[in-house]
Amino acid sequence: MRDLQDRLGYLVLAATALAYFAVYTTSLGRPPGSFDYLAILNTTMPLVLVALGQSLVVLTGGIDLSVGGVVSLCVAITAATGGAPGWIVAVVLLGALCGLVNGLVVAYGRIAPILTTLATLSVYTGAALWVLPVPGGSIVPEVRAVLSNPNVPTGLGWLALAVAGWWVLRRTRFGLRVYAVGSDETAARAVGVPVERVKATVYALSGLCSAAAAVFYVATTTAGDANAGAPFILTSIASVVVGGVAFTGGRGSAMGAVAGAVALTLVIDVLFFAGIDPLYQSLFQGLFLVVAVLLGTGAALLARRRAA
Amino acid sequence: MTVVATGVGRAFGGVQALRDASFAARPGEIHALAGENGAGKSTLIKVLCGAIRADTGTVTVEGRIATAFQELSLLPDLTVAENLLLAAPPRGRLGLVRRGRLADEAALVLSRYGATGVDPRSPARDLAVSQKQVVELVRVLAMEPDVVFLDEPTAALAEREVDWLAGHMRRLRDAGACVIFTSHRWREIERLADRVTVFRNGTDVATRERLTEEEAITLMTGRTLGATYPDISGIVPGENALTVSGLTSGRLREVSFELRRGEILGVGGLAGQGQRDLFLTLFGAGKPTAGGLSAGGSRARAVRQPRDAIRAGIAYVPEDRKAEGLLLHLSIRDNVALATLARRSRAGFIRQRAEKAAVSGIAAKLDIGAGRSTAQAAGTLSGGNQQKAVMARWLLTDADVFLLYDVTRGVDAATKHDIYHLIADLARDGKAILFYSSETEEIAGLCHRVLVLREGRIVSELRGPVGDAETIVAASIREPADA
Amino acid sequence: MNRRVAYAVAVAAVVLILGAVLSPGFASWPGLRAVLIVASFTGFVAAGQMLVVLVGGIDLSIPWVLNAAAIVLTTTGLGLADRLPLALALAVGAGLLAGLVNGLGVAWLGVPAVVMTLGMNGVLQGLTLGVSQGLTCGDCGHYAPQPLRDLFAGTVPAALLVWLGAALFVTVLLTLTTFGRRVYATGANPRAAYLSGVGVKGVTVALYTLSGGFAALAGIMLVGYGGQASLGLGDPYLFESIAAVVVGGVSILGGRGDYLGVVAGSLTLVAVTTVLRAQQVPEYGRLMIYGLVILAILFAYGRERAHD
Amino acid sequence: GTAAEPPASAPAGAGGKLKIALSNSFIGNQWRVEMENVFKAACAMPPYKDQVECSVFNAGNDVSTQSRQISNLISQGVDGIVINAASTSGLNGVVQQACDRGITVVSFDNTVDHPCGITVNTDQVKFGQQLAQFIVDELGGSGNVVMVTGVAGTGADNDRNKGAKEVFAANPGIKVVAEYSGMWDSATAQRVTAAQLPSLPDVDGVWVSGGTDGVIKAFADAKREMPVFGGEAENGFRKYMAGTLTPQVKGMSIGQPPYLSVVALELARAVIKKEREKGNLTIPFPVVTGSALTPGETVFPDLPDSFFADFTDSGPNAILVLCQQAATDGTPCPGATLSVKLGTP
Ligand SMILES: Nc1ncnc2c1ncn2[C@@H]1O[C@H](COP(=O)(O)OP(=O)(O)OP(=O)(O)O)[C@@H](O)[C@H]1O
Ligand SMILES: Nc1ncnc2c1ncn2[C@@H]1O[C@H](COP(=O)(O)OP(=O)(O)OP(=O)(O)O)[C@@H](O)[C@H]1O
Ligand SMILES: [Mg+2]
Ligand SMILES: [Mg+2]
Repeated sequence: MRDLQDRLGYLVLAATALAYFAVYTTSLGRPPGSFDYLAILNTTMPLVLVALGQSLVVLTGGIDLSVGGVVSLCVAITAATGGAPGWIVAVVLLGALCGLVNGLVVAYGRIAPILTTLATLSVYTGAALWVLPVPGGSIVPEVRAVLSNPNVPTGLGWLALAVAGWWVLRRTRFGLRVYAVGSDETAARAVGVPVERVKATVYALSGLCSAAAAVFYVATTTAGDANAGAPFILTSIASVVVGGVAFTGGRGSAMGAVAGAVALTLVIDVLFFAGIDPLYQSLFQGLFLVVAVLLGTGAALLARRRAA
Repeated sequence: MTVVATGVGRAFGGVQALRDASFAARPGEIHALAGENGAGKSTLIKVLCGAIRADTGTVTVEGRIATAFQELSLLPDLTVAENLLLAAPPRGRLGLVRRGRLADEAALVLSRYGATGVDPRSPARDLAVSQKQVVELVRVLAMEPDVVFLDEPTAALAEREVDWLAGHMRRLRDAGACVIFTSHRWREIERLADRVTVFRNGTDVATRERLTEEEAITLMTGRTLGATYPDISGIVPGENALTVSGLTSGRLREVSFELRRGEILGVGGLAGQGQRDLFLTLFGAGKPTAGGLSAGGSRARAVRQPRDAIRAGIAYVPEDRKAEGLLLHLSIRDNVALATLARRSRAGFIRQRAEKAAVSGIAAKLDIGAGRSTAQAAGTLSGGNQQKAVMARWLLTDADVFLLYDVTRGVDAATKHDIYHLIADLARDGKAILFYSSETEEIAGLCHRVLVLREGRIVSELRGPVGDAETIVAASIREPADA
Repeated sequence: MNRRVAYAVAVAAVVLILGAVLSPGFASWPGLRAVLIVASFTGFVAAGQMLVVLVGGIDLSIPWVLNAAAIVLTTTGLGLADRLPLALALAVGAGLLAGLVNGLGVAWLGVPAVVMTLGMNGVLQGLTLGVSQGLTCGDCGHYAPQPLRDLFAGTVPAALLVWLGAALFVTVLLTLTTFGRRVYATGANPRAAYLSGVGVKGVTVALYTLSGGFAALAGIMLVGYGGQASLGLGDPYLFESIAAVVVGGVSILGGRGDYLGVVAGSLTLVAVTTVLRAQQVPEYGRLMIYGLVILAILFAYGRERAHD
Repeated sequence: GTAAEPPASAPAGAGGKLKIALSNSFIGNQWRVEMENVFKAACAMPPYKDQVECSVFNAGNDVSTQSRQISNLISQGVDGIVINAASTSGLNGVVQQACDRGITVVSFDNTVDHPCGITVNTDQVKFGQQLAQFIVDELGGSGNVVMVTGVAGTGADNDRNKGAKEVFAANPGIKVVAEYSGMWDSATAQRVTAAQLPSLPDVDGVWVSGGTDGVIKAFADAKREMPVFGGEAENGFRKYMAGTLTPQVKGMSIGQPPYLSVVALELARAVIKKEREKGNLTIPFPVVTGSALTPGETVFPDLPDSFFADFTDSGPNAILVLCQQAATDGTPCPGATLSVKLGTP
């Protein structure tokens, strides 16, 4: 029963992928080709990374609204500096640092995550505007070729790296502790889990993921924009939810969130090829979100009833 | 000396939990901490094991420490295996946790400590309370500590599991460890402890090798209590208050019985035989798949949720006061008045004065929080007083039927005594009472009649004052004649 | 009055005094009047947000509930005073209905509040844009009926009395009624509340419904203020309502807080922004300082209890 | 309004019709709605009706969504894509891919800065300058001025502010006493202005990047003397200028015209048909000054204040002329053939 909830992300992804395939083929008379897959891969990467970081935070029972600000700031810096490798390293470190600040405030300042990150969202967004008042900037072509090459699926390698990162993380003591903290913080503390350290780390990782997402973003779009991060706040949360990660913490998997992120991207395509009136488009996206989660809980409920 | 505390003081907000408390325990002994609810036992343990800091005084503890806290510290979303091996999971190459091995390894640990019947793959939240306690204890035992603190380890355990734990405690002691535990069951202290330290109001009042129950209670409370169980033989059950027929729900199978006014009906049996389902279903908090109930006379109506049950004159006092009873950071008054809000309101507005009066009255009657203001948060009360606050809520409802589910768990001797008499008074007033306790002895001592449950069915009914726990236990394990 | 609320009121006072010192005119009645009016809009949405936060929920559908109500008002009121009652009823009704659906989804279907209300926001956006054809209709051109616009006239505008009324309503509801008691009980421990006969689901549904109603009220007041509806009306109020609630000392975990604090929180936020703008702080600086001020306030009294 | 129906499965160029899609970044304000409406209306009018098969998509202000949609348009094999971008820079990657596949990309308003695409826009720096110069002239070179800016971090906001500041800086008598963002939204501009006003000294001129009617309302509510306004083309602003709304204000209204989408459509069509060389286009903005406004042409008494009154050009040199229902309903103007004068490149 719980398995089903855990696999919600994969189920939703499978369903949307099927729908995508169907509407694409009916609409264009041929199945999607390598161009489509590559484009999906490259445009989804940033959201996949942000959702990955977001899911880590949500697994500990927190939430990170500041991803929007961190992405904006890191996009701004990457684009403003042209994204030379040295700068990329600096940007990723800065992202982790921004996240760490969140984590320290949440863990040691004992301020609720949603509030902390709401405040830092504003701070980081301001900083992004300061760095890059006008959209623009550039990225070193070599970096682009390595990160999100429009002709070669280099993104796959990075995606695999992200998946592997999660796989390893899940198998470290830290991974266990993430779930422990999300499951019951007081109890975790009682059995010796260094709750504060785990939290601080998780937010730092979220910041790091957001920074990586920012680098990919710039690599894909070849320029930056100080408001680039804003949409990631709600879409990363939506990915996490569709991915079956429980907001109460302790349940779900980052891979579910990754699947959720891809599913959310595919929904755009489904709506595109289904020819939805643009004015009504958000209606369908809203419905998709609710229905996906509803199906998940409904299926879990059914399974539980059958098991009982 | 392995464990020494001298002159320890610790306050929570305005509450002085420990004041100038001293304590010492040596290797190779089982040392019990006794005292009323709120005497400071748990606080002392937390100070000793380093979970909280003392405000004043010094603490020395030598050796590896392991603690089972009073509030269970299992992680509900983790599996039993993950819970057990959180600190030292099996590792493979690169030092990564071998997730495939977790369950096997945990099974090994569980069987090494003789804890059977727990699936290591099951998430902790799906376990019955007693199973949770067992897992928690295995986690502590498996650390093979030099100093082990067990804060009310038996509160959720049935007799059999208590024996199991006793065995391990003795083994640890014999191996030279220092075992410190607390309990409100004098029998256990008597049976297990080499020495007892009694606490009162945050201070140690005595440390003895030999102590009778009466002496202990006098030390703990500063007064002497009368007979443990009130005499209920004079109470004559009257008309039917609750009729249950063919009730099937969760683990429960076709349970039928009648409960009369003035009757205290016990529910016995081993732990986890569906007692919890019975109580929850009768209160409308569980969905029956077959059968039903009718509550006395004109007030009878369909019970689909607790609200209906309350209207039909049924009250349910739960065992787990933190999860099911109290709203910890709301005031004592809000907590006590919660089930009877509508009664003291006009057009949806609360009649504040009436409410204050009613709550103060019942709080004084039950001696909740020793005269503390009812405006204080319920979370500041000690365990026993919290339980009394929950009782008070239901006494205000004037219900006809009281479902009392393990209401004395983790409650001190004096409070227990008060609660027993409260129950008898209720029966005398013509209330019908369904009573379950994880201490079978209480059922034996307090009830007119006992239903013994096994695998969700009533397997026997014991009439008349049963007197001793053994009869009930025997009925619980004996194969039914027709099986 | 609880401690957090006292702090919230104190902070509001400090910011207002600071504003008066930094920029003359701020302390005058016209200055205060303007700040109060602007804060009242935040106050209305935050009232609803607070109610759902009290039971541990959150309402992300506020922006488009607000927009929808505003648009319903102008398109049915047609600028005519005698149609105003009908228009008001329809606008408030629309808000209540949206809130009701949110509540039913959260309480009865078990959809996480974040998902349900985020989805609702999308659904309402689609419906409003689709049905009103993006406010380009001739009927949308009508001004708010005169009585509604008169709310903002005079030295002591009636709009502030409406806010006072709303504040009294919420405060009385929460502190003096059985319903209020049930709200706090549900927020503090839903399981225990349920077992004490509280209709937890009913309470939850009622609160989301009220939140929808308050968002609609904010929409109505904004229409009265600006004279007309527009599509971006609700955008600023999502994060603003959450910020006001937390600066107002309401525990994001539910069960604690009251409306007086939220009033203070709304005033604080508006005063901070106004002061920063008056000091000609550039946009990036304004964002950063705004975030830091919220963070500072949280550090002062928004911290959770120590867990030692 | 179901102009978004994509062609069922017609291969590119079938039936001789060009496939041109409008990719709009979001539809959360009136300007965008009008811009889409006039695009749809134009597509339903000759000559486009017979030559072009149009479709419209919205991206909810999210660059990745818009990027996905453009990728899908590429897959669909459209001939031209007309873009109002969610981010000036965010679509460079996908635009490059479209160019690589021989698709003509024309961006307008919030343009894409990739060199392979064509842009159609007004001169935003000049927008700022012209409004500022008007204010300076009206004030005789001295006075207190307030600047209400747009959404920070966007190119248009930056350009407009730059233009304005150049002019103000060149006139030492002008003092900019306040500068704050109105987010290009009337309601926000009104609220923010109302809160600022009490602490502002006498204001002689107000320069507004967007949300002008809101700013005027705030001045009116505060019973302040009406300064000179230089602002956008909101219908409400023009009502105040025309004296339909009181108090009458003196001002200059310059609009970013919603018909940029139609100009972009024409440009795309012409380039695909090889009637025109590839090349960026800057069109003049429709300017309205003084009180001589023509109802039904430069001001619309029965349309919302937030409506953009410059959905059609006017005067003898008008680039194009559209009727009101084209902007309100997206329906074609009865009996008219649309002629868009792009001028010589
Ligand atoms: N975290 C806390 N906050 C406030 N008061 C507390 C806290 N912990 C304990 N107390 C108070 O300190 C006193 C001692 O509590 P403690 O838990 O040590 O008692 P105890 O002897 O373990 O009681 P019990 O037998 O009920 O477990 C009680 O009055 C209790 O209410
Ligand atoms: N404190 C609790 N919180 C949540 N669920 C519980 C709790 N206690 C028991 N349950 C669940 O309720 C169901 C019924 O429990 P069970 O039949 O074991 O009750 P019981 O016989 O009273 O057991 P116990 O004596 O251990 O309390 C089981 O599925 C169990 O997991
Ligand atoms: Mg204790
Ligand atoms: Mg049991």
